[in-house]
Amino acid sequence: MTLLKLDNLKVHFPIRGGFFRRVVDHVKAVDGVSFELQQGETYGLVGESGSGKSTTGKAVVKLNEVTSGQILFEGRDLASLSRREIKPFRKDIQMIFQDPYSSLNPKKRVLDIIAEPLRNFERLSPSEEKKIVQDFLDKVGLSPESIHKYPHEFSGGQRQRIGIARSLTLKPKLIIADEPVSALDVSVQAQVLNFLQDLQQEFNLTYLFVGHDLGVIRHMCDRMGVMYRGRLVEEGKSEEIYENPQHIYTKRLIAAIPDLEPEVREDKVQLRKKLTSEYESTYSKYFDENGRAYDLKPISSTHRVALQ
Amino acid sequence: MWKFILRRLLVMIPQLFLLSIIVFMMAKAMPGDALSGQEINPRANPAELDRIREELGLNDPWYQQYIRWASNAVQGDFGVSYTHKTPVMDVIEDRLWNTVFLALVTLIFTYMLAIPLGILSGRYNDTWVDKTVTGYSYVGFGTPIFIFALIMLFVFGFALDWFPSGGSVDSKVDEGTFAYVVSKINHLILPALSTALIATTSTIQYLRNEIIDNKIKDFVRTARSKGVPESKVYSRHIMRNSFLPIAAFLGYEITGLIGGAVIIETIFSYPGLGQLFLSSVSLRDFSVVTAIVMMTGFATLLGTLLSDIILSAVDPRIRIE
Amino acid sequence: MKKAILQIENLTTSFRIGNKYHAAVDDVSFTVNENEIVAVVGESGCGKSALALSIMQLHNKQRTKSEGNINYKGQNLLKLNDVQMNKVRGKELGMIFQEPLTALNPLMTIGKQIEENLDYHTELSNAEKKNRTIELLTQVGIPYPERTYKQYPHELSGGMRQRAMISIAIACNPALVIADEPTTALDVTIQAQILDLLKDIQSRTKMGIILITHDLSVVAEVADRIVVMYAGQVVETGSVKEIFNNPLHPYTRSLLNSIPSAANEKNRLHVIEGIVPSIAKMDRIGCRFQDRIPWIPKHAHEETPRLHEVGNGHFVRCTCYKAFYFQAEGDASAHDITKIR
Amino acid sequence: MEMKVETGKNIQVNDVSPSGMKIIWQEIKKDKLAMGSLIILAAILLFVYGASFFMDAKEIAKVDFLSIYMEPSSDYWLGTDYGGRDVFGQLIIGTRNSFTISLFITLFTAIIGLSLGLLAGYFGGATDNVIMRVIDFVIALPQLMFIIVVVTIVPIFNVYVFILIMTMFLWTGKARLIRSKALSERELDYIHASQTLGTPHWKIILFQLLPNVSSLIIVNFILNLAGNIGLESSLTFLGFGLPESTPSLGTLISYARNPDVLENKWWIWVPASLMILVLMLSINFVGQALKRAADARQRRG
Amino acid sequence: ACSNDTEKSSTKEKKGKDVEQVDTSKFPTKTTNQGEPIEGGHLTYGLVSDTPFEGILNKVFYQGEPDNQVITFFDEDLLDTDEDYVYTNEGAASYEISDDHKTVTLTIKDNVNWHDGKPVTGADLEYAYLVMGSKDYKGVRYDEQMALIEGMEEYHEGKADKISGIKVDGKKITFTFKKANPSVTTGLWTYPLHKEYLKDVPIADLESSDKIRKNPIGFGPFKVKKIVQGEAVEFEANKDYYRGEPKLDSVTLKVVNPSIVVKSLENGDLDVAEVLAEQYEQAKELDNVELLGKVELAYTYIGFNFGHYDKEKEENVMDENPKFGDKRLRQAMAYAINNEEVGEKMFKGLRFPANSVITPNFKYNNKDLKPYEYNPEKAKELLDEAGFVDTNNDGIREDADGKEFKINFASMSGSDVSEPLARYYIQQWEQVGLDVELQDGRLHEFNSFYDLLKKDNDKVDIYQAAWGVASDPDPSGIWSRSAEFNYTRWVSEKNDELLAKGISEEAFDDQYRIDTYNEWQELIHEEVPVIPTLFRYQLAGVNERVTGYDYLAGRQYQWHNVGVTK
Ligand SMILES: Nc1ncnc2c1ncn2[C@@H]1O[C@H](COP(=O)(O)OP(=O)(O)OP(=O)(O)O)[C@@H](O)[C@H]1O
Ligand SMILES: Nc1ncnc2c1ncn2[C@@H]1O[C@H](COP(=O)(O)OP(=O)(O)OP(=O)(O)O)[C@@H](O)[C@H]1O
Ligand SMILES: [Mg+2]
Ligand SMILES: [Mg+2]
Repeated sequence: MTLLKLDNLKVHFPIRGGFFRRVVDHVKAVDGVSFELQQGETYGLVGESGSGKSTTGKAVVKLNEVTSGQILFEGRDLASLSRREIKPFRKDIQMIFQDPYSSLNPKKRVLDIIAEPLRNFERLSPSEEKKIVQDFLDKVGLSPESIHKYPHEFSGGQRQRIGIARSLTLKPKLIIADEPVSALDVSVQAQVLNFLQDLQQEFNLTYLFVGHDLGVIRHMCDRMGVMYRGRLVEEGKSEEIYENPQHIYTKRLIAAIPDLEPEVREDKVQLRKKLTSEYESTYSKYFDENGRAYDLKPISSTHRVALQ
Repeated sequence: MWKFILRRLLVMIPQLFLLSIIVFMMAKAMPGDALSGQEINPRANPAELDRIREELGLNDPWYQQYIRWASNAVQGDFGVSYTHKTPVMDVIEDRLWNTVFLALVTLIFTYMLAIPLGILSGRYNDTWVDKTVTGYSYVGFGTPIFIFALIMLFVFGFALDWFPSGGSVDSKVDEGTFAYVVSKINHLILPALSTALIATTSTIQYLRNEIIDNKIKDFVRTARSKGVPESKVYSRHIMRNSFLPIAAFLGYEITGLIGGAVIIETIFSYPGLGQLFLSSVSLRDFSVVTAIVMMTGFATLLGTLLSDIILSAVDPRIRIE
Repeated sequence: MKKAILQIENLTTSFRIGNKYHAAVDDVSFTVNENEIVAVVGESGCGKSALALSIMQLHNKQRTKSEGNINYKGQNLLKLNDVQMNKVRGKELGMIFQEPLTALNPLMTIGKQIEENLDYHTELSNAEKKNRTIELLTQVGIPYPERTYKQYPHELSGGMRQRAMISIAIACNPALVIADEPTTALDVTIQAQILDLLKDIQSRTKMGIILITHDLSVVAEVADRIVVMYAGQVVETGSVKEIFNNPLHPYTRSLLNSIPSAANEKNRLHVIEGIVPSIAKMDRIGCRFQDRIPWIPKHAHEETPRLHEVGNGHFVRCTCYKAFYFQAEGDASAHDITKIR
Repeated sequence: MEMKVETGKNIQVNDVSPSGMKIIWQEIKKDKLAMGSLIILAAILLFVYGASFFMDAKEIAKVDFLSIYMEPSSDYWLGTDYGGRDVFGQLIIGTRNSFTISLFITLFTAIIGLSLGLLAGYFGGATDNVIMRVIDFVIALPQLMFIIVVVTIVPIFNVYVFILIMTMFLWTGKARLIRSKALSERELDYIHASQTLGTPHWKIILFQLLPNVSSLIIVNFILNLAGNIGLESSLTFLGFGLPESTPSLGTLISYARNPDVLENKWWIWVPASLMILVLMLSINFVGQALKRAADARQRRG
Repeated sequence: ACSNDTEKSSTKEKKGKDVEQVDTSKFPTKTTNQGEPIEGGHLTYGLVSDTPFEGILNKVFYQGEPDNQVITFFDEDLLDTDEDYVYTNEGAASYEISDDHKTVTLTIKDNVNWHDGKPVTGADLEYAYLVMGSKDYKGVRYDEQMALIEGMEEYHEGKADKISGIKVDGKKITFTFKKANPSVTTGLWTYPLHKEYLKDVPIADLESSDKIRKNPIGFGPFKVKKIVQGEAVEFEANKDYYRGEPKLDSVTLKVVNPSIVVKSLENGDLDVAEVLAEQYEQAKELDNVELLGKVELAYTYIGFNFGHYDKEKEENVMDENPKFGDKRLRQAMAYAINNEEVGEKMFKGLRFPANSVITPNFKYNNKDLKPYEYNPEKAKELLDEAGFVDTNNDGIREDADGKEFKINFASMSGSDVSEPLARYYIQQWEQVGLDVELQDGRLHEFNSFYDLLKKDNDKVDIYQAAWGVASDPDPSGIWSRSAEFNYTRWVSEKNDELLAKGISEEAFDDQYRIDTYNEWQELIHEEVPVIPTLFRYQLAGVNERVTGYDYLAGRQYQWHNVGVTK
């Protein structure tokens, strides 16, 4: 069942300039992205910095204005809804943020942080509220006494778990996770990733997982899309992308992942060298004259690539 | 760059327009007018005063007066000062230069004091040098400027008699000579120094904090890692970056001094804009009052612009296309 | 036997917090040889940067105390005064910082910042300096060196900035370059380029490199030897092959097991409980890692953990590694580990 | 007049954590100067407000020709002025008035600055533009001159009017400060999080943003409080201050305009000058300690 | 300052004589140094002002008093005055009045020449009238007396291009008046304009022209050598001066801030400068400075508000039931205040109780009148009599109808002591049981204050103000029924009658005029529409090296006599 479908989504930010600071151009942060998320799966978005991954994610939760295109959530187009109309959907779509430090209000106690969404949507007595919050804390592996603490009393991983607990309280169907572990140390990162997987099973969640660490994405995601300059250049099952990358950008991306086996390092250097020259020689195969990637074309039932 | 300046100048037009209306209405709202000073002169003829009022248009509704005034002002004609019986611009001109000189010299003194002290205090923070400088700047912060200026006047103007106690120049020297310039400067030193000694304290603290902030920046560490000697680390890296915000304040600072000259000019009987403003307010010489406020307002706007330009000149990160 | 460039012996660096000194680098020793990359790895806060800055003597002298011996060309760097040290810094030892944007002076052109290095260590004329700078920029793979020479840091992309940073560090052909997380702020693709570049330069100049990172895969990619640090101490050290094939210290093993990668795809990742203790609160007696592996019995730890040589230049701190098994593996793996031993 | 506190510089306040009060208190305890200042300040204020409660303002304002310019004595602890009025009494009431004025000006400017700054910073865009243009405009006004003209215009001139007039011109610095802080704060994810959680804007501003700019406000508030104490003295000096019937520290100090007083009758102006100095400094020291408490980097130890 | 405000008004101060009644021996009026002036002497004159002078260096145009002080060094009126401010024939011109008192003829002496060597002629004086009467003239010097000259009004209204009542014949000039008015002997305009020099400049532009501001030409003892705008003027001796060569070679006039006058006198920066009351005590102590004093042409008073000015009818109208209708109330208020003490203590003896509204420098001052002396008992008695008694025992008297009686007192800010003075009066009235409050709780700045009076603001019940008086003793300008400046709005038939008598043709007889004004002053004294409070001394500090300086009122044209001995 399709839970979320992005159809030719575009998010352009104006660049002002000229004499009267008129809009002279646009940053095409997201420029015609389409993909679907099935209920219960984890879909990964990778790409280099500035490729529009976060912007896509934020557009879904309406943190960004959508320039054009559709965001169909259970068949309703979120992009066309007003602020008021979107409110009921807020329950269903939640976001986990990258920075566990800035995403929790340092002046609020854990109770207030986690209960904030509850207070917006439900009328609960303080004791009910407290109980729910403690339940969720328990789920993410924090002690119930934590409700009276402040964020700075927790480590990065714990904070991230508080953020996750907050996003779970409304029992959302879809969670947008924007690089939820990239600010964390490896050891802590593992903890959070494990949790995300456990929770997915427990609540039957669907994740849109944004990240730049291909190892993490591969570990987490069933399917993934590779973004490059606001466009998807390749999409498919994780194995397909990793084992059989088709787009030159995807190839380079994968070749750049450092390998844990010291023995193969020479080969990888050679591979990268080879890809660089391949990139130069086959550029027009992948990008049109404006340097824009072509539209996706299916090469198998699950695998799509942006080729001429 | 030119586009930017031009745009900013354009933006000033509505601001100046609004300012002019406010200024004009406020001037008119002050009780009395330029002729009321004559109303205690038993020989003055009230009917005659009314005739003059009528003739000067003082009896018209304010908006008519405003339109008349504004349309002339646009062409640089701010009318005639009633008290001085001469075009306002003539009255203001001399005083303006005096005030500008005073402001410049004050600025020079301020920076002459602030820069070395700020650097010392920032570089050797938490040492006795820093504590002394900081102590000084706190005392400066808590001292009302006019009391300080009065004391300076009495000590250096009279008790020691090192400096003249009023005016802008010695009447005996002739314009254009070297002695004239010396005399002008001699008259400026005391008021400028008095202001500088007090006003400098905020700059000192500012500079000190900047230096302390910059000292621990990564690029300073990079410089050290290159083997740059400590003195050069300061002069080439820390100081340049610390002066940045100060340079940016220059524009504001000048206009602040011009606008705030009222007190110091009063104390040192220095014939500048501030003093002219005060006397024009009490004599209800509206044309002068409005002109001065408009000019100072304009100067402030220009100062802001200047600050932005300076900033973009010294800081490559803020490039104005 | 390779020629040793830098020998660090029993280096301890302490910071003053309040009125007490606390060691952030605790009795660290290792050697860097010519044409060798030594990687220092560990979690955030374990003292990697403190170590690097101690070598360069860039700590604030009022609040920091360094003891031990950093032997460079027969002199102990810790004993040098500022003037002598300035002759070494930049010329003999270069440093690359993590955040290239903040590590470059925003008000100076790239060219000037590189030239500054030459100013103090060479006798070159202005024109020669400029030539050398352009040459350096070309060397680090900057496409338009002439233009970049005149640009300011903010006008460059992250990767370009890091290249500029590298050219500053290698400007005087130093014998040793310390790179403190040179790629953490960069994308994977750029990271690969920078790492390739470092290796490339090394192959030409034969310099030694201390590469500081928290990313083990980066280490696997480039390093010759590894120094694993935990809470200020070296917990394990050895050649890359040794460590990756035969990790012994529970900390090293945990790190390797917590990396999501193709190898442990879809499996649950290993989680190291707790965090690195902050230096002021650190327990100075006993094994510092013991709190994070509570299931290992107390007696398995040494009272004053030492580095034990397990052969082949491979050292491990504390004896607890002998008893270590992953919790999920249960006792069975404990057996395994003994087998490895 | 140009007041020296408004450094314009953003006081970089990292998150003062919730146990902020505790940190502040610790910071003050650690800093002997701040602690001493706090004690002195409290003592002065308690004494001044307490004493002025019992003092007969009318009696102090009473002109007495038999005791003009008396030197300090046991009858008149700080002598008398040219109206034969007791300087000590005026000093007490003046300190009270000056402090009250400063407090209210600071309070009102803070309220205005806070509301506009938060609105501009949170919403950004057009709202920000409009508010910033207004601020630019007010800043461009030659303040001292405007104040002088306004003082001449107002038919009634007393403490309240004075406070309002000063507030009219002094709120801009705060608004800018708060705005820039709010502007950077709203880019932080906790604000985004609240938005995605369906929290309405006004709640976000009041309950998320406000607490996070509060430490900035408090520090700025204290420093402003110090700066505003001397505010009215220069106006009084120029003859546009409060009437003598409302003595302030400025009134006493500006008697020194008369060179005879300046030179020979120190008891009239020196105590008031010292009082300003002491008040400003002690408030300032406390403020500095707060600032350190608020800024983790500068915290002592 | 208060005193400055009144100085502004005194347009033409002429000679006066000592007033017997007042102990002016308190201060010498002349320098005591009898030494021989040295050759090539130089003197520095301090023009005391807290603002620069405007630099309109001509009596026809100037506005601020500082400019007037500059003018006296280089320019003069044609007629000199005696001690009673009456014209004499000793000045640059002599005058004659016809038998019908309607024609005045001035004859300018032969050796009176402008600084450029051109003779001063009747046409120059006529030109002054032509300028002041012109439509283009924006100054305030065109007064009622000028309007009495035949043909002047026609000229002023633009109906004639000459003034028919002024005839010029070389150095002679004749004025014909429509009506005889004794004021011509004290208040005739005799200040000429250098027609040759100025005629090319359109009248409208004269006041701003360089010929008036930068290179003024007069016929006084000194020539203007150089002007530092607003700050200082350098003068050099006019060797050709008609009264003889000045004893000084040069004079520097410079503006000094009131606050530093004494200091500047002390260290010899200034030779002559006015000393303000606030600094009297300090100035007294100076060894190198002699203090000269004179009684100023001004008085301070407390006025009652009786009514309003009717713009239509152009006359003052008293209200039906004025608050201060009962003169016993007014007298009581006069008795209740102790001006003696104010003068002694607050002004350190530089002010003294006023007996009348004509200043004691005039022979017209009624010497028989005594100031209302301080007598609170008497005041209470009068109040009781008038029915102002305290009916509810709160210490405050209610009015005759038993209603609450509150008095609003307006006073002007300016000098340091303004506020304590106002408070002092209030305290004293309180002592006799009157509830007086300072209006709006504060003093009013000069303009606001007169704005209140002019508009007959009902909030003002009584006010304290000062008048500077001119050399012409006629008080009509501020006392007559039609005078807009009659701020009390007090009118009475008797008053009208006496004022008219004072300027009738009979009044050319001096004794008649004295009697008339004595009677008028008695009326005022009895009716108390105002309480005259204080007369003032004006002080000058003069360095002991200065000789020949005379500070007395009428002696303003004396700079040629002044020299220095060191
Ligand atoms: N509010 C905004 N206004 C203008 N441009 C924006 C805005 N937000 C994002 N952009 C631009 O849009 C592009 C895509 O940004 P986005 O944050 O989506 O990238 P990303 O893929 O998430 O990168 P990263 O890995 O660094 O988070 C970038 O070029 C960015 O500069
Ligand atoms: N100047 C200093 N004063 C006091 N303590 C410090 C100072 N610098 C570092 N520390 C402390 O020393 C310990 C080691 O810090 P260091 O910066 O070396 O860690 P790191 O391993 O480089 O971490 P990261 O990966 O985050 O860079 C930390 O606990 C840190 O808090
Ligand atoms: Mg992103
Ligand atoms: Mg580090």
